[in-house]
Amino acid sequence: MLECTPKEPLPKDARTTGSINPIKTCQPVGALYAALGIHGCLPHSHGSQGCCSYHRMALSRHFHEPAMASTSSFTEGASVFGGAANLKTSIKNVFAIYNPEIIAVHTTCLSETIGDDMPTIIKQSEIPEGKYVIHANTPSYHGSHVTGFSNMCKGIVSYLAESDGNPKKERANIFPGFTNPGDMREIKRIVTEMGVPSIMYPDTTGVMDSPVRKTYEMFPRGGATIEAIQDSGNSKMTLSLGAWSSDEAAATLQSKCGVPGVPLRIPIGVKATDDLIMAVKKGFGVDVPEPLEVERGQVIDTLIDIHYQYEGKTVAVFGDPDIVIPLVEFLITMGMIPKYVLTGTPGGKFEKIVNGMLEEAGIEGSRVKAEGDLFDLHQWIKEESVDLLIGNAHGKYIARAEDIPLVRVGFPVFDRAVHPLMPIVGYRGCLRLIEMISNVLLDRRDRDCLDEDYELIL
Amino acid sequence: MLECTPKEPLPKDARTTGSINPIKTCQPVGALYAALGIHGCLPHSHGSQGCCSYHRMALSRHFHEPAMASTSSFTEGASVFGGAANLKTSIKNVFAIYNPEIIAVHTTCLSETIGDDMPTIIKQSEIPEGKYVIHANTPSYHGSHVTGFSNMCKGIVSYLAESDGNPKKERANIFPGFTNPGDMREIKRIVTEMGVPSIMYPDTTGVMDSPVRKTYEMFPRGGATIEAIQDSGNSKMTLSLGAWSSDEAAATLQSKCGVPGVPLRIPIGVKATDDLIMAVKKGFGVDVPEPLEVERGQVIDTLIDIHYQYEGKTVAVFGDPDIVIPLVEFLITMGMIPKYVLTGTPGGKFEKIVNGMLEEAGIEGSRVKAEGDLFDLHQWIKEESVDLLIGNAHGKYIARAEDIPLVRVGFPVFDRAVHPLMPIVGYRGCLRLIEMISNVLLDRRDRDCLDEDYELIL
Amino acid sequence: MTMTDVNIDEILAPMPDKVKKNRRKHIVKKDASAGCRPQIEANTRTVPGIITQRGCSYAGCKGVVVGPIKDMLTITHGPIGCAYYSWGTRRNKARTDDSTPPDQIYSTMCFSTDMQESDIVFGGEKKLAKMIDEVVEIFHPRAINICATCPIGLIGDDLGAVSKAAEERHGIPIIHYNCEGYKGVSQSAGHHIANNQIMERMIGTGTEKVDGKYVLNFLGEYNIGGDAWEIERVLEEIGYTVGSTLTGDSAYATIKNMHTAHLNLVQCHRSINYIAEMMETKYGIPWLKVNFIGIDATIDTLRDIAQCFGDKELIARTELVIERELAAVTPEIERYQKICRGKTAFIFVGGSRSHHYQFLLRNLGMEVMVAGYEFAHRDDYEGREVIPTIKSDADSKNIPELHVKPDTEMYRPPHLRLKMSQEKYDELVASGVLNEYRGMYPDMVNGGIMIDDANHFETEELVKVFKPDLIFTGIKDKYVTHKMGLPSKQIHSYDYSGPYTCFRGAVTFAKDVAHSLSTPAWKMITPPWEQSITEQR
Amino acid sequence: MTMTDVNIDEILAPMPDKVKKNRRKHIVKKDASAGCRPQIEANTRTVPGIITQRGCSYAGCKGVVVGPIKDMLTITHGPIGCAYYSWGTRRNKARTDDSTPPDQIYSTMCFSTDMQESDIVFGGEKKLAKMIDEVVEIFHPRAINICATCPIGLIGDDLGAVSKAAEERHGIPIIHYNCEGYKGVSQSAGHHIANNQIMERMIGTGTEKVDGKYVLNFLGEYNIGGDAWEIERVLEEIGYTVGSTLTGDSAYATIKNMHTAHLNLVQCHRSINYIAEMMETKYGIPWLKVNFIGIDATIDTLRDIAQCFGDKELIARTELVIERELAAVTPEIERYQKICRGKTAFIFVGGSRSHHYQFLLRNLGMEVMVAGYEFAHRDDYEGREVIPTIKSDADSKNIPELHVKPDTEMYRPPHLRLKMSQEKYDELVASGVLNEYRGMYPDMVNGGIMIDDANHFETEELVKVFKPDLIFTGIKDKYVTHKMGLPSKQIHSYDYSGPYTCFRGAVTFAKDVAHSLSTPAWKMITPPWEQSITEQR
Repeated sequence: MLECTPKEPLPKDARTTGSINPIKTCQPVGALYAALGIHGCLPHSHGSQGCCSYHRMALSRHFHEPAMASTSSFTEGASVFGGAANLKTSIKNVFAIYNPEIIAVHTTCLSETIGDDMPTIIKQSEIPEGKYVIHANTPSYHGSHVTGFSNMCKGIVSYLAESDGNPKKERANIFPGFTNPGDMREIKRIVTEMGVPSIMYPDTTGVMDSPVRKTYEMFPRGGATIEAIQDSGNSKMTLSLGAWSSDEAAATLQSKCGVPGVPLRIPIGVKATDDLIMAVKKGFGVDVPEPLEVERGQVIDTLIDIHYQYEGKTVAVFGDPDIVIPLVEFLITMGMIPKYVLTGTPGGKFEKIVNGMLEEAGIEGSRVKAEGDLFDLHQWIKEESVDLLIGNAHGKYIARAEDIPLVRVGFPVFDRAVHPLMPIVGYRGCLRLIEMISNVLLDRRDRDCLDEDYELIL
Repeated sequence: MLECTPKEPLPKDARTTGSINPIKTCQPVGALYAALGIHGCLPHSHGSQGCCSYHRMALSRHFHEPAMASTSSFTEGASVFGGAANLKTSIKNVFAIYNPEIIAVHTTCLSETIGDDMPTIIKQSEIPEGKYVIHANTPSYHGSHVTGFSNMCKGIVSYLAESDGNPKKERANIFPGFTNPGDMREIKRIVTEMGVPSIMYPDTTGVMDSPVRKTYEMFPRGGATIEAIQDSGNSKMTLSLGAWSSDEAAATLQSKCGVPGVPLRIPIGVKATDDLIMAVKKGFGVDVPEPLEVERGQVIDTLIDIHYQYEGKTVAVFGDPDIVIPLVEFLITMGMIPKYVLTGTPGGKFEKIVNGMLEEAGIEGSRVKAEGDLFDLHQWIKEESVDLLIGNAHGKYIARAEDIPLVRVGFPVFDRAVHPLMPIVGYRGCLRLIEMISNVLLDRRDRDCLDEDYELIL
Repeated sequence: MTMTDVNIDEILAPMPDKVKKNRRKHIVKKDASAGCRPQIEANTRTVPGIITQRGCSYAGCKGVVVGPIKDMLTITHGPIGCAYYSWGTRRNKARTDDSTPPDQIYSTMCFSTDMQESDIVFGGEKKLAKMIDEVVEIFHPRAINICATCPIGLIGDDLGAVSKAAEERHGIPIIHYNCEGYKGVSQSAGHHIANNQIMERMIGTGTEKVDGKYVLNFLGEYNIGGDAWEIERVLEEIGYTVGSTLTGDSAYATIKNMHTAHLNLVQCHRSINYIAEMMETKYGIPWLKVNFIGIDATIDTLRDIAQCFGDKELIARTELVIERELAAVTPEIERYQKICRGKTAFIFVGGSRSHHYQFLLRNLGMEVMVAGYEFAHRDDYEGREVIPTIKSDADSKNIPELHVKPDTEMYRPPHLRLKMSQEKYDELVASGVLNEYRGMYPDMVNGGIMIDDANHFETEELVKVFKPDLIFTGIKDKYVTHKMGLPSKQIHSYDYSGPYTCFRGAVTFAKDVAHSLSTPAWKMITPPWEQSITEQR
Repeated sequence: MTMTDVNIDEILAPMPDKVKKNRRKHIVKKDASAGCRPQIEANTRTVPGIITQRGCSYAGCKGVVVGPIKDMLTITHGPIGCAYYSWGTRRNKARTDDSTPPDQIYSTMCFSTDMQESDIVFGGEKKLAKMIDEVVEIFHPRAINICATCPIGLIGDDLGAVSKAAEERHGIPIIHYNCEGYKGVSQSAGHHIANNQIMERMIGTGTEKVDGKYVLNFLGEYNIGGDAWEIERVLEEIGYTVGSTLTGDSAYATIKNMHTAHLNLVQCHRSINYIAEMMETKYGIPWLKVNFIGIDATIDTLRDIAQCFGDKELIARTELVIERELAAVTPEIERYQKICRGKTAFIFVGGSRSHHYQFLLRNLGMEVMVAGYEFAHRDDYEGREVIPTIKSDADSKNIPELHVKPDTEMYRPPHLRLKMSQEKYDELVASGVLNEYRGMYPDMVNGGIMIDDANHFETEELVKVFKPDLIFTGIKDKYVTHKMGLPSKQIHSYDYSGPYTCFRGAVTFAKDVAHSLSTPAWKMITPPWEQSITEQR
């Protein structure tokens, strides 16, 4: 496996350009995913058919769910003369044939390169009464799927959120970041458990984790309703989870409707969950109910009871910045050593934040990289290996090549099922993470030990 | 590993007596666990110190929690002259030093063999005002840990439950069977979600999954209160989960207080969970709320989406009858083939029930055994292997010897943590089981395949 | 309503008129009583806004045809997404072998120039050149592919120039493909572009003759799930030597020498017929359309191949292998037939599968009611005889047509390649065995629907009409189908099973289909609280 | 309050008077200024109802001493529980070696007669006899152990008779232990019972002399977590040969020949001193109390052993090994000392560990404030000099005392075993090196508490008084300790880590303790919403 990879570390200047085995993909897939978090929405890809096809495939493989979307089906003509006609035709046909409540258009590198003016085209389109068309600019040559998600979130706010000028309602908006529906459900549960009403968007619960039902529904019952999104401008605050995926939308909502945004991390790990709960507590003057306190106590209890199963083990973590940052923090909480930490998404503050956490924890000798790729990681591992990999399914090649166990977290995970239904956020998510990590390490111990060291109790 | 085991199948009459690598242990540990499900209870072992020590160790290893209990500390003298004095002294000292609300005494093979008359001894003991002493007879030479659990449940009913003669309350009693606290929480949630108040006992939530708190509490906040147990005689019905572990207690409550018991399985798998929900629906005339319907639909959806990951695989399942029976049913639902099914607990109906399910599913060539042991299973596997083992941690020796993956379910699981917090019951439990099973099979596929068959998408 | 009563116009009725008019031409009903085969529109633009299954030219070129060449390092020139999505997602298996040592396989790797905004503005040529230099330095590949994505054509990067310069710097072939996603109307454009470069830059550049009495190339077989390996196993048992497949588990090192083979087998007609035809013209290698999907189809194909050489011993050996393989699988097949028999299916897929799998399904007692291709041309439906009548449009015109002529040195007449007389050869051609493909239509069930570029709306409507038992489709539609309460099997990826070819593959397929049909969850969709009393257990 | 101000009476105050009176005698404070060592009560009954850590005689016999003999098939005669709980739960590691091939190891197996009600009523002898016959037939063991559980003595099963008859049928040793759980007051009774049978039925029955210039037996070492292997590694590097351990990773096949050794090392004094003494009397093998827990302790022990032989080369080699091992571990130890230094601990455990680990903890800069044994006798606390003064009570009287005398054939005077003069040997004995153990008390910290059979109540109270940083204990108390907000390490099972012996083991221990003390979760128990403003991040 991966024998073509050089055995010896490369000279420093051997790689200056391009990406080998990336830890990011392009903006549109994130925008498409975000759009699926609106109830009755058909995402629309303004570009070649291939983009839409690739994105739908990626999402369906990860979620084991339909990922409906239409495309402007650019041909060479459209590419040369502009895609306005294609988009207008698309909008007309989509409403006529599929009858969504809303179409959420995102651009592609193709439509961006030719410079299609989205607001104008949309304005010129036939939109049935009571229906909506919104858009986000998501050129593939900028940012990553995470910023694409963020851009669509911002687009949703810009087009839909409104303030009626009345005093704000005792209600939280939740921008959940690029997370699985299982995570979104859990975040909503936590806020609900605290007695605070909330509007989450995008909200892919009930869409990308929808049940099979007696009859087929092209637009599943889940997702944030347009009415709720519109009303989010009247909420008291926005819990903005994930700087990369949510903060821009929150800032937009703040400046548009005066709803203050509280920048938080996606609540992975004890500290990030504590922060979410404290933000709700402070924002709404509510008490933390016993069930959440018990859940938290169970996590700490577990960490204390079984720390020896993982403490001191070295980990390589890679994935999206909003996932990796709190995850690294949690690994530090577990007493583990995040030795290599990478994201593919650009953004210098990633390195600053992660290095800051490592420094605070007194962990030395780790390597952190934004705009890194798995080829980088593999080279580092060849220099000095780790006990564990945590990241998306693409890590499985290194896992096999270097015989390191892989805990699958993040997007995409194409080779295991059920996981998008299972939260890694909140205190419950902590237990899941601890279980996954300790199990995989104990499995390895059981695998590698001699017969005489194979034990009934661990 | 296990090389001492004969390579060739034994002649049929080679083993007629005793147990080699058992799938059961003795009654007292079950009684002790059940007693921990009463708030403020100190279980008491009427026998040698070793019993109590062994049981506490077994429970602490499985749950990673304290398992408090006291002992009559028999010496040779007590064994010859009877343990009455030891028990009376114990009761006095326990109330004086540890101040529990209630002491739940269970007997052992020692005190049973000498014939200590428990009701009489308890009657003669000094019991402080407002405190309780109850007992169960749990001779180790009868039944198993499961019947011991059942006996204590029956003891709890006999001593505590009362009917006030008024019309029954719109409330369900839940006898959860010998399950983990994570399971008990989930069962309570399901019934609560349906809008039906309930009293669960024994209820080890908050006791055997208790959080660490700022200050130490010898008797944790969990468990069923004595008041609730007493009032259970006024409930409308009892959901009796698990024929082996709960039905006797339910029958006792029915005859003592006129609360009808509905015999159900522990809700492992879709059908058993459906049955629980239908029983609640019919018993209380309530509707099934959307969240439960969604959870169910997610399970069916998952089963449909990824059946190919496990369908047709053969499984050996062993453990307690109340766990194994619904688990086998769920494996059949998954399209898997339960090839070997064993319990160590006596009871002829086990074989009848399991064989009935296999026959209904058209599965031929399986072997089913009550009062079996892991040496039997190993012999069968040597004749014809299976793709998967499901059972407690003792299965790990066969797993290694025969290179078969093991999914840890049941009691005891000494070598992995967190699991007792994670339900395998209800629809959520189905997802967990599916995930565990499919992951372990895919891990095996990834492990065993050639490089060229190692795939990103599965 | 019987099948033959199905009214296509009614199905399309809710569509806007323009769309309806367009789509009506893509849907054809098999009418066995009609004397002629109806014309179907294919390889034309998808209506914008329609939820199509189609991909793009890049997917056809990089994803399907050139990506699988295992010893070539393929750089996708463009923003990150296209390389990312075509990384490890197509199950075109490849392994180390005599031609390719472990350190020369790049199948699990993804190379992208990861273009940024400034590259779009100022051009990406320098970045590409630099990346080529770096990967040569790091990986020492034998040859490199450069595949273009959408912006490349628009910003005017000259891939030819960059490649040529790099070739000169590094002394290895660097082959570029202008397969921008917007080219053509589907993946098909990409196939053609890839075919052209493989023909021009690879085939015939080698100097090693493949040893073997009967040397076959195997075109249009991508070794999904190991399909090619199972076919090779059978072919080699009979006595054939496979020179190279195109492009499943293939290597640049062997593709170079494909021109020395005796016969080209064509499995996927759509993606590879260009090369088959060009090799016939340029090298004189005849081609035979084959189908290893389905037991009877495999037997027919094996007999056809033997017939092409006409060697009696070969024919006898062929029958022996057929007999042995058949004996091994028949009981298993019969077991699964019990579950499958009488069931109906739809099949929507690219390539030739919607045609091929009809044979295998019939072996199981199943019938395909609706079949369609994502990116076929008319000849895939109607047979090659319609090729001369196909009008090229703006979209097809922009794909370059190669015009080859017999190679002065390497051309060897087809009958000599097959070691037979010119007469015998002419007879084989005339009888439609060689250099011919008759398309899907003749094999469709009467009353069945042939549909080109089927979309979500039509699928939903057709399901209502035909109530199939199973849909063979791709990942985009798999879970849609499940939500409709219908089993589906991915017939691009086989739901990560396979191989499905030849005899043993038929058993694997039968098992997978039987499991899909019978998995118990199908009976449990309706919760008991929504069932009428009689439905309840 | 300083440590020496701690008032034991106050701690016990809330207990009922009778209990208080009983328990007061089991608790002793170290007072360095006093001239004498105070007397402690030990090896007496636990007060009924007290939450004790103690187990039973069966646990001491089967669980601790005879269970680990890897090539003996051990049947537990009784209801299912006792066999079940002692199955795989003690980490006494064993591996195949020259003495024991893989098919003769029973370490991962559990054998129980699984007595049922009818067996209790009608007697279990037939069942036991039958099971012996069956396991002999199936497993062909070299020898069998039969361990009794509580009901056996009461129902009057005659294990001796059953074993003897079976021995005659099968021609292998079948050794029984009347170790019913109620015998004695703790595991200690079981140790004694096991010692007796091992002495009578195993040691001295072999005829093979162990080769080696310095042959040691290693008594009271159970190879928990591989402890014995690490010790053997060091001993063998110096030049010793280990004849057999008792009973970690031991085999019946080698125990038979233990009487041919030169010197017995005693690690766990409590569980094995009977055999040490008896072997001295019967065979003339002197014994040396050793301690391989702690770096300095290991060094002292290694020097003591070398001194016992007095060979200069051996002494030099000993120093060499010490130097090398020390150099390897010192930097690591220093690293963990930074975390551990100044911390205090409690230690409650069986065997000699509560004494031994004080040395290792001091190496880390930690001090033990409270130490206690589950099942010790007075000599374990106060030293062997008090043995003659210990009064036997009803509970100890029922454990048979073996009275051995010098073996007419196999006795060899100790000084000859050690190859030294009688004078030199007498000197070693007189100086307290050989055949002596001084107990835990001398090594306790001033003001520290020595507590016998500590119970839950006392632990809780002592924690309040001493506020230790860590408690070394067993699984029953581990999670209790955690709920008190204190780290704990299981010092029976090492939390599934180890070995902890000698030099390398000290590093492993240091790492484990440091992790336990510093794992970040300790600082996170109080949720932020319960913290005062200043506490919050």
